[in-house]
Amino acid sequence: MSLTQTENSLGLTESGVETPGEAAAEIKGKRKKAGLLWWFACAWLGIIVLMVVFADLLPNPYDQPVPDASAHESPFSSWPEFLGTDYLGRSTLSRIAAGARTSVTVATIPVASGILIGGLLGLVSAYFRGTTEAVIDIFADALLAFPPLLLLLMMSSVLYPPSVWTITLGLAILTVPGFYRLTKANAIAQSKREYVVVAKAMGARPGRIMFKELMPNTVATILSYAVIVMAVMIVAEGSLSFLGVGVPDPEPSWGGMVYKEKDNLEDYPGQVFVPCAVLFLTVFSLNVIGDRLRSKFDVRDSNL
Amino acid sequence: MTAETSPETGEPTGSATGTATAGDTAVSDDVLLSVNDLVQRFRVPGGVVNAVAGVSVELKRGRTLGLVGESGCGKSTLARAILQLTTPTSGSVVFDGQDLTKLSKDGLRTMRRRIQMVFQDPISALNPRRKIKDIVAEGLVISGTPTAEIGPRVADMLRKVGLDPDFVSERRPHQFSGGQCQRIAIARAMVVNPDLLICDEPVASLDVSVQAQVLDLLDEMKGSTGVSMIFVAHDLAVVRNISDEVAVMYLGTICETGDTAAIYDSPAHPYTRALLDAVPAPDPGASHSGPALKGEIPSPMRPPSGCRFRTRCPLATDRCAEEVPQLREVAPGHRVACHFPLVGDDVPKEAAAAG
Amino acid sequence: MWRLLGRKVLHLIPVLFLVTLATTAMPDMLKLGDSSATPVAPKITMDMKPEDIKKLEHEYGYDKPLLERYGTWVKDAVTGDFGTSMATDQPVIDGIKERYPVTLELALAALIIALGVAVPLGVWAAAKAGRIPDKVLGGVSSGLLAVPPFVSAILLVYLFSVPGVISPVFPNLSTDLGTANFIDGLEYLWLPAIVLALAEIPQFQRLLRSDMLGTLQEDYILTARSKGLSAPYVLFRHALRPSSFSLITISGLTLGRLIGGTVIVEFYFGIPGLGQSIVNAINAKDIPTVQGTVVVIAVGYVVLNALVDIGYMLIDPRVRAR
Amino acid sequence: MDRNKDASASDVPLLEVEDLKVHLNTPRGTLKAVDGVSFRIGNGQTLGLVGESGSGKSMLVRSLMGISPSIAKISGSVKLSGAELVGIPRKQARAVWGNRVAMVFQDPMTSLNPVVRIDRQLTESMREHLDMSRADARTRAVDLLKLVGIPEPEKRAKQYPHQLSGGMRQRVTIAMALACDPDLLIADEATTALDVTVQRQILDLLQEIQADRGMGMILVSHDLGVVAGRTDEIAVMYAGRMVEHSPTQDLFAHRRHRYTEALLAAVPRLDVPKDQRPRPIPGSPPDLVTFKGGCAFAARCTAADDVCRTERPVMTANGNPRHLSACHHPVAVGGETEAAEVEGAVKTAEVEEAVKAAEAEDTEATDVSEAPETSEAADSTAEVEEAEEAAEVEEADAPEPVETSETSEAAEAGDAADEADDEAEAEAEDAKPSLSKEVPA
Repeated sequence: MSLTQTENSLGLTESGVETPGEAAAEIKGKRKKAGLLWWFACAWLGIIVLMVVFADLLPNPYDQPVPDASAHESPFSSWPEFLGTDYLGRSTLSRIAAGARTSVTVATIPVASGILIGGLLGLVSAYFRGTTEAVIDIFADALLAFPPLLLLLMMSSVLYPPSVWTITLGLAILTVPGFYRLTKANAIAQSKREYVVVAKAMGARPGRIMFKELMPNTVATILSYAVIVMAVMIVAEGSLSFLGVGVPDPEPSWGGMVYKEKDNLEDYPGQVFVPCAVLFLTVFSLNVIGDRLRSKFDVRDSNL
Repeated sequence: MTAETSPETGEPTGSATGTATAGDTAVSDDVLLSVNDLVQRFRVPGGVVNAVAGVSVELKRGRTLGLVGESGCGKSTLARAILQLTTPTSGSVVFDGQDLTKLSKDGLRTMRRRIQMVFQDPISALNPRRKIKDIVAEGLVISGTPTAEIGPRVADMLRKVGLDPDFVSERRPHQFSGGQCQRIAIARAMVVNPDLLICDEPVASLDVSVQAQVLDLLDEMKGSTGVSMIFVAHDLAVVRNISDEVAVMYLGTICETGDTAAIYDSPAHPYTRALLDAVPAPDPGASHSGPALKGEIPSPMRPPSGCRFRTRCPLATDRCAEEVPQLREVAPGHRVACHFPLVGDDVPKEAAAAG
Repeated sequence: MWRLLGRKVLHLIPVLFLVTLATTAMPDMLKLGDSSATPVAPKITMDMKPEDIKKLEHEYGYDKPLLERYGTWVKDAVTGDFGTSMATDQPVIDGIKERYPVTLELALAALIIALGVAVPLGVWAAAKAGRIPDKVLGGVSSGLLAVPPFVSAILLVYLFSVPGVISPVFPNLSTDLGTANFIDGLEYLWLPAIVLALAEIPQFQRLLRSDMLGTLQEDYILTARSKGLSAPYVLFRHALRPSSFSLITISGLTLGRLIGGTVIVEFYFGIPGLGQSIVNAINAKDIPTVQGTVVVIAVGYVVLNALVDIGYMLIDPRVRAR
Repeated sequence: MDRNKDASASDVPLLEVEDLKVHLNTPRGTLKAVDGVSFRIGNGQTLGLVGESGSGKSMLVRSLMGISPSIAKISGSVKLSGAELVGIPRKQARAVWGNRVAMVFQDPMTSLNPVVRIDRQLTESMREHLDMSRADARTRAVDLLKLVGIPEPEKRAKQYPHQLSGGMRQRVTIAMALACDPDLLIADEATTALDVTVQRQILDLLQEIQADRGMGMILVSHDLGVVAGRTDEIAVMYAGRMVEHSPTQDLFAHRRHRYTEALLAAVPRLDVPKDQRPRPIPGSPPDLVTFKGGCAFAARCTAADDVCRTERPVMTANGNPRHLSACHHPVAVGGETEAAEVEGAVKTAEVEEAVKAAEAEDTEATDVSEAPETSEAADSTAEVEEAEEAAEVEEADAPEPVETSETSEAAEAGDAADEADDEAEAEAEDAKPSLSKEVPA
């Protein structure tokens, strides 16, 4: 999954087509039992959470016990460096765990702010339509006019010096138009339904309609997409760091680890593939969970 | 464009007759709603739709008006325009002495409490994620009713529409059948004690057996609360029992209006006649009494010149193409917009022969 | 339909304005983060005093207010002048002209591969929905979806034992985009193109599958089946076309995104395309190059989006009629 | 066109359905959508199939056309001119569908492929079944359009469905069904989605064509009025079973089953005095998954007793051998019409009382116990409908979530519908059928 997929996985392409989830694989009422994959995904995310919480118990990820060039150590040769050490002799396990913190930061903060800002603007835009909508649309479209990675690159060139926080800020800006369009599309679909017309006809104020009528039916969809966007955010940070313009070196980041070791692929493939595998498993787990949530909510809706 | 403007230029004369009758009753207090020369136009890609092209109707307190016509005749648009859900292009909607089209936003909001609406599709009319008690309470909450009062009133109203409040309150709409949902929608509308209830095809999507349940319930409500009603339907048979008066709409204009007996027993407009004939009777012996109406309702973007019905009318003559027929009285309270009404002075046979 | 088209075009203008304005404002944003930062960083030498830097900024016109600079920029950009690179002192437009064809070819090749694989798989999965082929395809596509391009690039390079980083001497693709050049280029681009395609295949496949499933629920499919037509006939003649509109739209958009999204593979495989030049420019703090390249890509993307919309109107008779 | 249609002209009925069952495997259990239905249709005869939504009538006719959902298990026997259709290989069955049996669907707005020109939709079954050349098929298509009363058939043939009004589209679907000169035409609620005036045109057209060609026809409707004057026989279905089956005249004159009686009383009609109001049937149909024994209508029936609740009535002739009904307490056979009317009047009052009582119960006491049942019944109704709608995506695959399509619609609206403001859109819906094309005078 590339960062450039953001739009698709949000279902926010021009024609507003949603990328299907596993949703399609389930018939109404005949819900799939939570399968092995689902439990696996939950378990893996549990491990990530554990890493985030207990990262401090592992060796210091900044320590360079053997400060020379031949510092590499293969996996499984010692404890607690059982994932080996990198070119500076730093414990890979520690760096993976500390990198998990980075990943969780860049996954949650932008998504939360995207939901908040984008969702609110979406509701406003869907309720008022007209000029309000047109103006917000122009800003959203302008942001979406940049291929996402390009926008991030552009921002990372001006948000200086690069750090976890500048990247988080960049990603946050990136998520807003996505959530905006999703919320808007969802709310507009509802505002044509008669219960919204009824509320208007009863003299309900805009705030009441937006938050009591439109929002409850949008939240579930938004949240299930949010899980998938988190995966996209993690990949985005990884990609930036892989390009060497993301989280700068002493700070641990999965993508950065791959970037630093990619030239040693022949000799120390483990140092490249371990962070790759961790990234893959995390993204995969989030996708599995997101797809399932999405299909669940979709099914609920279609039963109405 | 000439086709569009000619009925409109002709309209003021039509409303003149309208105001003449309105003039008599405006003095008396019992007129609840009077719609005067209402025009509702929409811009759509490719032109302008005259969905409602100059309609005047009047509703007395405690009475029920049936509004009937084929789909696309503008009856639903008229209902929504009365509620100010769309902004009428011109004309006025006077409700209890106040012109709704001239009210401020806040004034309108207060006024809306007194007019409630019931829609065709009960399932889409109820928010799927809210509990029944919250749905029914909505109008009370909006109008600022004290919280302590809301619960009992909601329960009371649910009981009145034939649902057990203990059972339904905590549930959500998808757990109920269409007929039950429509009862909930009626409860929501009636809980605020409105003066006017607008029902937009409330039974069209229900099974016959359930239709009668809902019709009975509405009738009961009318009896117990004295609410006035506008009942929109495409089927003349449905409104017959519930309406005191009926207005038949065709292509954005009213072609016939009168009390129910007059409309059903002696329809004056050929369109009303055709609508009556088209209702299939559950009786193998009954044959249709007239020829089937040809064609379908024309585009409201390009209505025919003169009488809008002339393209499908078996009695149409050259005069119908040139002159817009005005609503005129053929019997006390029975008005029709036709050059050759089926009752009254003109003899339709001649016209038929001429055509 | 023409009204719709008019609105699209009208909508384009403010969007393009914001996009270009935002890129022009890059030097100003630079100062927001760190007031000592300067857009002329590549030109600064150790012995420069703050006054010298100010002078340099004045020379490049960075001391003027934003709107004035924007005016100048637009005037120049219209004539194809995107300024000169701080790092190489070459006109920015020359670099873009040289690199655009490479990126375009890479993106096109990736799109063709992705569609070629995804369309049959999507139809197959929809036809066999719920059965084993569908489940297997679903599993594979979920897995693929979780592999970022930089991971798949590394993996493929490792698996095929291709030397760590390929830095071939590229044929000059910029002279013209003839077929001969396209095929020459493929010799170097097939692996990167596959990497890019891998990321798109699962999305295309899932999209087509679900659209097909949606279409298969339609009444007109029942009608077609009630005519006693064969299953493949119904699938391809009745279901595929109405199901493919969103896929067509998305592939158009994907092309636009790929042009801006080839950064990673260009960087990793050392392909002299636009993406690589942006990364280099960022590392060299060469603002004019970043600015010019980003604008070209973004404008291209916006215009392509509009074209896709128009295309959509042309292929769907329902939209065409409006 | 050299199929030997006369072979069946003798004693063999056109369609003979024996103990047909359509059972759906739902997660809650087996849903008996159609549970043992038998009937016959003679050549050139019209059968009216009447019932509420969820009664299984649509499922029944769809199983005849091979378009029941794949979770459906069909058993029993369906013979077309003596040839068995149930259980034969799909390839053989396809030669029948669309060829010897054809169907007109309910909603002309959705039953035509929006992106395929009308002529191709018309010609494809001729090319498939009759092996006609493209040119011949096209000529015939234009003839068919003319036959069903479409003006300018040449021009219309080249258009897309959305360029036609609702009534015109339904005419096109009729033309499509007639393409291969079928022996049996099934009209599944073919006029429900249309305006009354247009409904009458379409019904007249169907009747005319049926008489002209001597086809057999099944007219499926929920409206007794629609089938009253246009059928030879009527079959009333309730909860997956046939409850009454009789020659049309006889059914209306001497209805036996309490459900038929109630259904007839519920129809709002113009041919009776105004004070004779339609009477509702209290409650709702049973849940077809959990329903066990007894008469399915017992819970809503005013004449029900313990026998009705425990013993399932079977179809029996009572007086007239061609008039079958399945009721333990049939409506008394009124000898003369006058007597029947008097009795009817008395009965009316009685039933009204009973209904009121039942309603009162409904509102007060029983609702606690009854409501869960009804809501489940609603569920099962929804299931049936859903299943009816489900196309055969093999292995019961997912109906596209409603929300998806709506979201995309909305998003499309967000883009495309910038064109018209909100209100205009809402209105456009009202005016859509007529917007497409002016109707010739």
